[in-house]
Amino acid sequence: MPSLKELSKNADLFTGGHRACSGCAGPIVIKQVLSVAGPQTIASLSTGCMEVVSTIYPYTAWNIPYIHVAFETAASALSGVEAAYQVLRRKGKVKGKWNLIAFSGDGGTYDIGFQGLSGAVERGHDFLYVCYNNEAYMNTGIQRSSATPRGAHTTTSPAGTVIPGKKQFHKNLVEVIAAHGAPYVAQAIPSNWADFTRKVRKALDTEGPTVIDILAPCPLGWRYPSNKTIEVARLAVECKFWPLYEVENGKYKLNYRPRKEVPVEEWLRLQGRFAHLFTPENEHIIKEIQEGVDRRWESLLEKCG
Amino acid sequence: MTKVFEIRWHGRGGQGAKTAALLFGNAVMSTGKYLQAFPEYGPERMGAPVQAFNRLSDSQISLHCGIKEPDIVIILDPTLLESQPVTKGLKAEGTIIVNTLLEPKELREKLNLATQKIFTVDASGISRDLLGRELPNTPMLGALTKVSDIIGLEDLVKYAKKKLEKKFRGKGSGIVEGNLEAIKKAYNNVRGG
Amino acid sequence: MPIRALTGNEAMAEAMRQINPDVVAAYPITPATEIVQLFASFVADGCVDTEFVTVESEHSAIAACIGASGAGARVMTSTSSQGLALMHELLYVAAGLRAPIVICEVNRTLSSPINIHCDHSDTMGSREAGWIQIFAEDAQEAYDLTLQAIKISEEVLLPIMISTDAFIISHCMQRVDMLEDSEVQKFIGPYKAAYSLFDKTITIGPLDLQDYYFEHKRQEIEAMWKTAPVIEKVAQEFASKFGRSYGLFEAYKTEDAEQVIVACGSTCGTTRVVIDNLREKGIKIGLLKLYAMRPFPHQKLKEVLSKAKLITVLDRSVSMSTMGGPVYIELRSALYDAPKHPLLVDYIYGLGGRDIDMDQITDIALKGEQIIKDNKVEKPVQYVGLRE
Amino acid sequence: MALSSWKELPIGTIITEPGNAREFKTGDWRSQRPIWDSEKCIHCLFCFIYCPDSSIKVNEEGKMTGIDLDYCKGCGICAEECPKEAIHMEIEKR
Repeated sequence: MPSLKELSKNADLFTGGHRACSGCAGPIVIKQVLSVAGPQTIASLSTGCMEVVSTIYPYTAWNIPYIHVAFETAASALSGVEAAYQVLRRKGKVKGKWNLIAFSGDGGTYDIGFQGLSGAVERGHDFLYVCYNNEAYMNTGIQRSSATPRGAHTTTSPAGTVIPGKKQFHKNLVEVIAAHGAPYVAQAIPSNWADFTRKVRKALDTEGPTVIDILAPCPLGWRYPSNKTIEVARLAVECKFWPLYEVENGKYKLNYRPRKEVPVEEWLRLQGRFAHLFTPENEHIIKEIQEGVDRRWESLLEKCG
Repeated sequence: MTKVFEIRWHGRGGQGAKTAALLFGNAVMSTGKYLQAFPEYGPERMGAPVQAFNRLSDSQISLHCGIKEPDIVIILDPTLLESQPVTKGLKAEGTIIVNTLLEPKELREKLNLATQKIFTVDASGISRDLLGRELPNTPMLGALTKVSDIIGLEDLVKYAKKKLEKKFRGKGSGIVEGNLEAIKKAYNNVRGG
Repeated sequence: MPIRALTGNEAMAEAMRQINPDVVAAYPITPATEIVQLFASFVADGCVDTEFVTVESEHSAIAACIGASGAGARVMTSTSSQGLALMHELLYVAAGLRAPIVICEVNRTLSSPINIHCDHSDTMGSREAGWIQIFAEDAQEAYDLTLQAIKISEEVLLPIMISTDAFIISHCMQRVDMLEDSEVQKFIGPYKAAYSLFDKTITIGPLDLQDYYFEHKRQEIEAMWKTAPVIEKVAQEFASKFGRSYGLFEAYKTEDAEQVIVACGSTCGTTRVVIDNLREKGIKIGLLKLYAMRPFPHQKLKEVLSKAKLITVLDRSVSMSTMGGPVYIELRSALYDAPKHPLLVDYIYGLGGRDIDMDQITDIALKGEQIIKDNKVEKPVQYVGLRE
Repeated sequence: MALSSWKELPIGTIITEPGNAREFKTGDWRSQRPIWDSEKCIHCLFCFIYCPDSSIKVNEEGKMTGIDLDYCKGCGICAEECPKEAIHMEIEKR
């Protein structure tokens, strides 16, 4: 595992001067990835928060080659880059080893870009796909996605008087991608940089498509103070809502086991998007969320053996 | 053959009407002429009545519309005589060639044709004898060659040999020879006028 | 030079093989499927060096093409109809990023109702996406124009689509005079990308707001302005080397024509035969075959067409403006400031693959003679081959 | 950056100066300012790895040397995550 001192050497690959919200986890994710990947890296972004804030013409926060095509194309466009890489390397027109990394939000990953990602993983392109998952379409103003958790208020799953926030549990991306037979899939959290950077290293060292889904708290959409980003992230792991695990060639491994029992309620309480659940008529939803979290945790433990 | 010569093939999906049209067109082109060969396209599958077409000429062909008044109609499957309007648009001085056991005279009555030339050949029988399977499309090429005067038998056989050898590469020379024999036999056995 | 009997699809696939692009990302669709299949077999047999990406949709096909182009590769794909429609969003992206991608397109109508046959709705529907659009009449032209497309596109840095008519050309086998592989390579030359992710640390595809978007769009418009002479230049080079003439359009017997029929694609061939027949009867009629729909060669068309008394347009698609078909509308606009205004009439024909034959075209031409006599167009937009 | 004519811009909307977002100072978004106490700092670099705005200055020896206020948006994550309370936030006085 590289030390933070080593990681700090690549600090300028994603520069300041980008226009993400104060306290946004997205740039933290990008920085942690690039600190491991280094300068011989090409980034493919889908339309979304990180694309919008980092490349407002004529400025770019990227100190590595970068391409953005459209919302649903982080993986498909990178498939093309990878194909070009293979053929141009064969022809001696491209030298050295390059890391190819897609960055996309949960909208571009779980939803609109899902087909492109599925296709790219099935074809076996050699790249790393990082989903900075802020659990809603934050770029367009906090609309629900299939990554939005049960009970959360978003502008398209509002906490109304009849329907109290999102009805469905969130999709489990890691399971879906693992089912493709991808050689390496993992779930990560920016608060555990050591675990995340190790996963990035492992993914980059793995031949073929690798996917890391990293929870990226959003102060605006989750409604918590901007200084709490890392704390909110940490608690998502502690309460087992967001377990840290990896699936390597079909083999599951739990990377972190919380030391004490933390009810999911504690994590929900930190975030304004769940505030409406803390009323007598909606308390049952918190219970259901806890049951859902427990169920998924038990199932994960079983898979991890 | 100075004008554009038009042929319509009738068969059932899987009988090789399209393959025959392509092969015939190619063989004609190998003698320095121009061709078009195209199938009729629809959602039809194996067994459905299908059509394929040829346009042939000494000079470049720029017509791209469908063929409505063919010079020659070729029927690969006699059962189509009842179910399909096989003589539709056939020119008054045109020719029809049918894979059948019927005599040309019987066929003239059956199809109610007055002026057209009618030829018959037992292509199914020939292919069963020589290929052990019912593949009427290659013998019909022989009949067409005899009747149409577009290409000589030697040129046709020469091209067909080249094409079939490529197609059946590694499957022994028997099948190629069988096909070529079928072409020649149909050439010699086609009757009518 | 090798002479082959090829369908339109085979001719395009052969052109792709000889071009030997770095990357092809494609998804099969009727009636362009064979192009993809044949190319796959070239890859499987080691006839090309291409990295072939078997994407899961046309949207991903064009996305991968854009990615590969951004990474410095020479890129081609093929599609038709719904496939082109699915690409629609990214056609604009490719043009805006100035990615010289070539699409071998087969003109098929768009759903609904679903239909696999020819008309020009798909290609015409993409006419404002910033792509150069060239219509081929037959397999020979599809082959020749695909080779020219590479040069045109790479010089002006705009993507290009070469199209043939579904089934009528895509599946019609005809004689095609091919070039030797080495001649093709010599003609197209080696590829040098204008920019590449592997060459320099660049950002491709940033957010471009009110302060710059307009300027970048203006650059794209300028590139399209510069395309017409490049199409002609490449055509001249092709003609001088290989003897077959192309360009923005072909003017056939238009010099003294009182009536000029304007069309694109396979119908031009049938129309040419009709014109020969009518000329024998002393009727002064000509054909203008439009190769380039984008850029629309309005300046040159004005010169050639304003001498005629009547322009008869055959449109194989419609514009929902209710003003006729796209070729007619644009031509009418092009002639607005011409020194002399010919009469104009539009015939919408062949939607969903309905055949148009010599009799129908002859009828249109003879009606045109009457229009010239009356010096009056009663109904400017009409339908041919439609049950009223 | 002066606004250029369309004739002068690189084609295809390409940005050819990597990392030039540095020219765009986001420091004036800040309503709170982090104050770093070098005495308390143990150079664990947690502030560095958690800073969203590349505002933690680290030298070649891997030592924290201060905060780049040109870009710091004042989110306060550094102060929150510092294990030694070596950073605290103060209301920005302008």
